[in-house]
Amino acid sequence: MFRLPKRGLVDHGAPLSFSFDGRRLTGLAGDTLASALLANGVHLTGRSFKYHRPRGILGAWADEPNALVTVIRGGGRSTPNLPATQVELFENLVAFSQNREPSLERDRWSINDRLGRFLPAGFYYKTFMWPKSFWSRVYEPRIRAVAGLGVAPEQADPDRYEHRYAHCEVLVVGAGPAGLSAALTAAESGCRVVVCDDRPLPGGSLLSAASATIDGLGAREWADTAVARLSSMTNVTLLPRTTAFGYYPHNLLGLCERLGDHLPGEPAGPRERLWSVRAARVILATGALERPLVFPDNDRPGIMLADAARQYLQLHGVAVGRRVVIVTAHDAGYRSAHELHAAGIQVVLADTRPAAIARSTPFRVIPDARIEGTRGTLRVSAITISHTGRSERIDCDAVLMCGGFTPSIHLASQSRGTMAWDAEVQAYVPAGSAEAECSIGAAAGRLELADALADGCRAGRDAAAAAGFAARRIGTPRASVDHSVGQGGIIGALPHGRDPAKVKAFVDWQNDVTARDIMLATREGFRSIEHVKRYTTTGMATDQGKLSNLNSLAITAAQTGRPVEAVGFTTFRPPYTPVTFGALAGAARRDLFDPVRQTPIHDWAVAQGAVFEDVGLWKRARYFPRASEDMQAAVNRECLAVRGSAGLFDASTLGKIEIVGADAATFLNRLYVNAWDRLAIGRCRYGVLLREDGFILDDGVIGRLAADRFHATTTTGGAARVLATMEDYLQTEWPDLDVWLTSVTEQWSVIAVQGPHAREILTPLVQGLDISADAFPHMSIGEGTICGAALRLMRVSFTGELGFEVNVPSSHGHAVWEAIWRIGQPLGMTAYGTEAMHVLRAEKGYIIVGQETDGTVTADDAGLAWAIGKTKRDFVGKRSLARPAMKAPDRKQLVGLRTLDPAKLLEEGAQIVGPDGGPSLGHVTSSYYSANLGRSIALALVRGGRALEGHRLRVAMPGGGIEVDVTNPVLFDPKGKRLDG
Amino acid sequence: MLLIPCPYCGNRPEIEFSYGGQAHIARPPVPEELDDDAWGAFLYARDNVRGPHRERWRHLHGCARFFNLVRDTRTDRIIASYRVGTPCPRVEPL
Amino acid sequence: MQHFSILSLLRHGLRDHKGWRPQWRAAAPKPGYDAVIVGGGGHGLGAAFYLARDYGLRNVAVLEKGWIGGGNTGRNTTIIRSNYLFDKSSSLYDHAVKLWDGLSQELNYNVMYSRRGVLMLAHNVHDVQVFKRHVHANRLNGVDNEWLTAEQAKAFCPPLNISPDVRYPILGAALQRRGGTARHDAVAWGYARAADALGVDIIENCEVTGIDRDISGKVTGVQTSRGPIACGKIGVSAAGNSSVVMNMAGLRLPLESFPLQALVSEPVKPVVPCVVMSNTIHAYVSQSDKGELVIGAGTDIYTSYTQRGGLHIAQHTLEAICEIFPQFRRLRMLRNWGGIVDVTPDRSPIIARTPVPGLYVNCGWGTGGFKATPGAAQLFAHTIATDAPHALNAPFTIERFRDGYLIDEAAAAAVAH
Amino acid sequence: MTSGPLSLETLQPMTRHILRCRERRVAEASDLLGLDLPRSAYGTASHADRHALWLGPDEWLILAPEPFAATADVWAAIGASFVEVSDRQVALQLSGAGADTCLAGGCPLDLALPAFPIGACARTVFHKAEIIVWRTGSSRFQVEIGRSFAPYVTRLLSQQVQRGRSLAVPT
Ligand SMILES: Cc1cc2nc3c(=O)[nH]c(=O)nc-3n(C[C@H](O)[C@H](O)[C@H](O)COP(=O)(O)OP(=O)(O)OC[C@H]3O[C@@H](n4cnc5c(N)ncnc54)[C@H](O)[C@@H]3O)c2cc1C
Ligand SMILES: NC(=O)c1ccc[n+]([C@@H]2O[C@H](COP(=O)([O-])OP(=O)(O)OC[C@H]3O[C@@H](n4cnc5c(N)ncnc54)[C@H](O)[C@@H]3O)[C@@H](O)[C@H]2O)c1
Ligand SMILES: Cc1cc2nc3c(=O)[nH]c(=O)nc-3n(C[C@H](O)[C@H](O)[C@H](O)COP(=O)(O)O)c2cc1C
Ligand SMILES: [Zn+2]
Repeated sequence: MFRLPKRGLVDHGAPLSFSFDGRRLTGLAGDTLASALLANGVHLTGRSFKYHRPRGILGAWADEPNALVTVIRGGGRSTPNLPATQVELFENLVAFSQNREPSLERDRWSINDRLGRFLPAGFYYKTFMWPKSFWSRVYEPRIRAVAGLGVAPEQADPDRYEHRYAHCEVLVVGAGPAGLSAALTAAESGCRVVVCDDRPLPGGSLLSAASATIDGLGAREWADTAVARLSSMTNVTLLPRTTAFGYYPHNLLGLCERLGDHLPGEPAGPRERLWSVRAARVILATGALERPLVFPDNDRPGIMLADAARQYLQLHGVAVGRRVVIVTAHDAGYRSAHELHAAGIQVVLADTRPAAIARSTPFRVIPDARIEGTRGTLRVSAITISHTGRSERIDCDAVLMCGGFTPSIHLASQSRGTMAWDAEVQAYVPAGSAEAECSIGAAAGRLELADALADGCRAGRDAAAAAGFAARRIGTPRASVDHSVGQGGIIGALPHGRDPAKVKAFVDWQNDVTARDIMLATREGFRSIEHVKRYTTTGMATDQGKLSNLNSLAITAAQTGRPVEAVGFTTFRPPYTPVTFGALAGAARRDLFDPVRQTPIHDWAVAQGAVFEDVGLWKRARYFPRASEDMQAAVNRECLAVRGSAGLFDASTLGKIEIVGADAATFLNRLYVNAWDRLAIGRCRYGVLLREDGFILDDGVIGRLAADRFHATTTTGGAARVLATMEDYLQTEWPDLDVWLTSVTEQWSVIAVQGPHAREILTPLVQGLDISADAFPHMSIGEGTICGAALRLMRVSFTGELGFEVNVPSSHGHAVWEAIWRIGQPLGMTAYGTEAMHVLRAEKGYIIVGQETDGTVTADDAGLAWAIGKTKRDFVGKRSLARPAMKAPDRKQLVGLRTLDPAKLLEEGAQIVGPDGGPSLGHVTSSYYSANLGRSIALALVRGGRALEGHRLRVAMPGGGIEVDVTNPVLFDPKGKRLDG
Repeated sequence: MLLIPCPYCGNRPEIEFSYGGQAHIARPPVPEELDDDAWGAFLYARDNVRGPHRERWRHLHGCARFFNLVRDTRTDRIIASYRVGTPCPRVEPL
Repeated sequence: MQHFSILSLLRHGLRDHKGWRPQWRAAAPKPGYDAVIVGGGGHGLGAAFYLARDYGLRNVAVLEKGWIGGGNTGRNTTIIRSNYLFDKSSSLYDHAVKLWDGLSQELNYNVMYSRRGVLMLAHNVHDVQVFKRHVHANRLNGVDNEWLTAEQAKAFCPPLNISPDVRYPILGAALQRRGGTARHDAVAWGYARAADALGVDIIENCEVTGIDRDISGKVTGVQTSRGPIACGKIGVSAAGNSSVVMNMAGLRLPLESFPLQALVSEPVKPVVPCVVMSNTIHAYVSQSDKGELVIGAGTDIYTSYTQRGGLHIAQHTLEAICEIFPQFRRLRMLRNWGGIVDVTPDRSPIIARTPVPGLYVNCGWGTGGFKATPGAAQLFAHTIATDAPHALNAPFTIERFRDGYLIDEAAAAAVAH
Repeated sequence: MTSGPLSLETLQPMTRHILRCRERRVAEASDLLGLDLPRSAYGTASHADRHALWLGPDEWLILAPEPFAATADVWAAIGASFVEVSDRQVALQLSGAGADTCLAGGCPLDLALPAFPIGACARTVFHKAEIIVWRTGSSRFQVEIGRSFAPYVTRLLSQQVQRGRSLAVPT
């Protein structure tokens, strides 16, 4: 209908069928959804956010505020809020309009428009306060119900996203004439160049520059040649459909490349790719955005940007109307008028400037024009213009506006470069750099083609040179244009003869912010542009004020009697255009969200039906249910087996650090609370490590392998932290010490064999080490072999039973485990998991860092004062223990709790109060059913707890209290007789 | 993601590093000689300057060394990078 | 003060809203005040309001270096809750939550306190233990907080992905029903308007550059970008810039200022009914009344005053969001910004007198002080006016870092062994 | 130089040690190892099948097909620490056209040949895992990974490899 034959970059021989709101329509390959709709005469594409006013397509690309659609591709692939101007058409594209009920044409929320005078900016701050309870019950639910634009998808997105790091000497953002010439010049020097452009085809404004020539070639042809040259160079990465969305510190730019959305069907590869590009120099050639005009009723469908209309013509061969009125405050409006006219469209041009430059134009020009309003409900049908003292209504099917051009300084400003007000361009332009970057061409306010090309060559050369690459001299391409961009422009609201308090002249289309909203804000004392933004929400919509910011700025300036440059502008933030969450999240999902760390014995545990728990990044077997056992049953069985016979436990996740060097013992002395000098070779000791503030950081057993060699263990979660702490002290406090640390966590697989039969089971396997009771007493460490593998054996016990920890190189872990398993089975040995381990150690009153401690617990609180080397003058954290709070008598101390009813299980975390209630005295840190004791057991931290041993307290629970007696934390085998089997 | 000049490895991306807070706060050689005020200040008080900040970093996923940077906390611009044990280069007031 | 109500809105509407007057005066500094508050965030403006209303101190100025509410008050994810672990903290925060409840009416400004519930997700056994400990401790103190199973959590927040087939499955959640959100800007503006009506001068674009003291050390005034201002008392509520201001009086505080980022999605129809937080995988999300998902990210690792941070931080945050809500993967990030948060070693605030007579400080709220705004402001006003802390803020001194009486909420959520 | 199709393989087990010593002992340590320990970032040195990869100014990863003869005492004598970590990590070999691009999916280093020539190595990260990358050919890398992180890295890399292969234009 509105498609002009043989025009544009669309393929007139390749029709594509698509649907919009269920209507089947036809477009062409090379169309955007917007151009295809326009070709079908469709302007009405959306409803505004607040007033639900009918809205049409306003722009032609990233600045579109109105025409937001949801594209549905099936199978969870539903994407809301896409500007139709950026959706590339493909066969069978399905799109729906948004924010209307039931249809675009008849939207019941358009009632808001009629109530509009009572819903000015910020009205919600002034009302909905009475009666008080109505806010949460009535008002807010209703407000929320009408909020939002598109609908979030309900199914998980099946598409893939990926990430890539890239490095280059020169990154060029924007592939218009400025960007292409910069990239070409820089690339010829041999340096690495990345060029990205957010449009489907590189070329920028050249693609629609119908009448311009460069070096004798048509503009498009020149662009094609430039692109072909760039594509052929191995040092160039040319990325179309790639938006540079964020400028981050130290010249890191975030780019989002769209790989799948323009293609029909399921994407074969990732849908989008996120690039983190670190560039030595950045050239911003992002062009300029045309500014709309603020006049009464400037939001009807069919009212759009003049250059957008020109682009639809030149890129897509689409006439946005048959009879158009172009309202312009800038010479560029004439260019659009000429090109539209030449395509056979009837054009009237209304120039808002007083003395329109005398030109010989083949169309009517109305100088000194004032726009009084427009008509038309679902499509503009007429515009009223007053000029030379009379008012004239002109019927039309489209109104185009051009207020001048706003350089796209988004990225430059994000980089924290400074901006200066350019009175001629009537916009802010880059003035100073904070990073190694520069802006060129229209982005720098230099709007003429020749300037863009010259800027590009210079910037490309400079950037390459700065990166140490000598550029080959390339002559600046010579440009000629039929219509230069010219001058002019206006910002702010256009004057008109109507009561400004009554008209709706839109500044921010999507958020329904009008000039009078901004006036209201300034009237109410919101003078800062940041306040105006927040009070009116101007510039906060999905286009982030690409069209509105300068106009709202100018209105604010006018209202507050300040020059525009004194008002400043709101902060530019990433992203330049919205970026898909998935692209930012990348491949990280499910088991790639974080690494899943598994021990060498993991597969065995899986085969045995183990249930796992997450501990840090590790998967640890929690218990090994048999048949229909639940956790409690399995844990009971495992606990009984350990004490009755033997248990096998995978402790491979324990952190391990090999500490080597002549000063190793000195180092440990300074670090741990314990004394290490006299630890004999072949012996182990339980060590406690404090933070410098005196609280427990970690614990673990440390064995001495040689005078200068220790094998230290840490908790699973503490491994990295402890190693980092050790390195910190070594490197920065005591660099004189001769000590070296090596993480061996993953070198050694650790198999704990615990229980009365432990020695019997291990003896046949261990070689080169006498593990008899006398030769290898509790807290021994020794080396030998087992099943042909190197063995580091520790005789330690976290269960209170006779126990060994078999350390073997990880590649042997599974085999050695199986070997022990085979021998142990006939003796009743069982595999036990972390849950049984917790129960067994709790029976013994052994703490778990992170469970009994929480970063507020000292060694003394935890009952570990015995570990502190009494004669040591200093160790990390010691001085802090002398602070008043550490000596307070009411510190919480570790105790055992015994419920009066042995079957009653306390809840971990439950609060402990006095026998008659009152404030909290502490909490239950661990609580289990102990099969070995035949009753429940618990550990707790209780204020002054040790002195309360034998007293009765209560554990406060919702249904009343549970009475408990305070006991010693060691509940099982208090004399430790079982350690020796 | 900052680009951090490790004195051993050259420029490397921030994600390889861990941050260690203000630099040049040496652990007192004999802590017990400090009163609670001085000890408390050692533990917790920080300059937290807005401007050139001398700070500790560790090239955790690189050479694993601790080192110091002077970084302007108003801009994140890095002014100097130097090894532990070497004096802080003179930083001109900005 | 012009009264705000549906009627006044209608009345003014009929007159095309031409009759509205500034919500607060653009005051110019007077030579002197009884008390000066440094920092026009919610805490500072609120303190001025309570000083004027409850303590009769009306010759007060709030000095703001930029525009009021432009600090963290204007850039936070607005999560409000009081289910902190330690008695001292939960009573402090709960005091604030109680004040939130009537704040719109008290200020005659709709701050849109939305009691939609805060759901804190537990992803491993350790989380479950920690959250249950919170639930028990809170219940004992009369602070609502309840434990939900994963299924109950999903019933409360239907879009949650509770499938066990993810890296960190949801094992349950703690829910505080009184928790929720509020409209951040309105908090600043509402306090400003109410304080202004009581005579407080709100002075924007006025940066404090020095603190004057007499020979006894007592404060006598401030130097500002708009000239010197004399005053008998100074209350500093400068959030991320607290160290900078306190340095002017020669004080070094236990603070470090980190960039903290947040982001919003494009607006969508209501889909997340409550606030969802996951400390374990670092995701915080709620949906604003306009429809954007408001998402909190983590801090960058280094201190900075730049009010921005790295791309990788936003990436990690969205990884976590998409893990909990895989259906949001196709939504798009609209804007990503940063604030500067002043963090204490124990992650609890300081509201206290300082060693400098006449100088008071309210700082260290780090990543979580918006929720405390009314309570902190009121307690700060109390402390300034009476030169002594209220019982509720008495533990939140500077001296606790000397004596070791930390209120370590961070440690309380200790990472698993 | 031609590079074959993209491939990812797990390398055979080998002997690995972490050598740590002070600068002034490097010469003695080099003698013991029979190669000249690299002394600066990205450096590697090889002698026969034995390789030393610079990890830090006082830390090297020593790779060899067979176990070493020198005992702990020998190292102690020169004040060095020599700790076996053969099983601590595993190695992948990534080779073929586009190998660097595969790594660039998660590794933030500049892996272009001029910046990271053949023989260069660095400890760095790949997504959320620490790795050591060592360029053994113009499009061949050895990637050392902590044992329990290997499945994670392998899966991410093989995704890239698969995708890289499907893109490869037949020549
Ligand atoms: C991204 C982000 C998310 C957050 N999310 C939450 C959340 O969900 N829930 C929550 O409870 N908290 C949250 N917080 C924390 C919360 O925002 C702050 O704790 C709280 O807003 C602090 O309020 P304030 O009034 O003290 O500070 P601010 O609002 O920052 O006010 C301080 C003011 O002091 C001014 N100032 C500084 N120096 C000077 C000077 N020299 N002279 C004059 N004026 C000065 C500043 O310009 C600023 O306006 C978040 C913070 C951030 C940054
Ligand atoms: N709106 C207009 O059409 C307009 C206005 C003024 C000048 N001009 C003409 O434009 C030319 C100026 O050339 P130029 O090269 O400076 O600009 P350009 O408009 O030709 O090219 C800029 C390109 O950068 C892209 N871009 C912008 N931001 C981006 C981002 N963040 N990420 C990726 N791509 C991004 C744009 O889509 C565009 O393709 C002159 O010929 C001049 O006459 C055009
Ligand atoms: C709760 C909340 C909701 C927000 N919603 C939006 C929004 O819908 N659109 C928008 O552009 N910005 C939104 N913002 C971000 C602000 O535009 C702004 O980025 C933030 O207040 C920080 O200020 P600055 O970016 O000017 O430094 C929101 C901020 C907050 C705190
Ligand atoms: Zn380094």
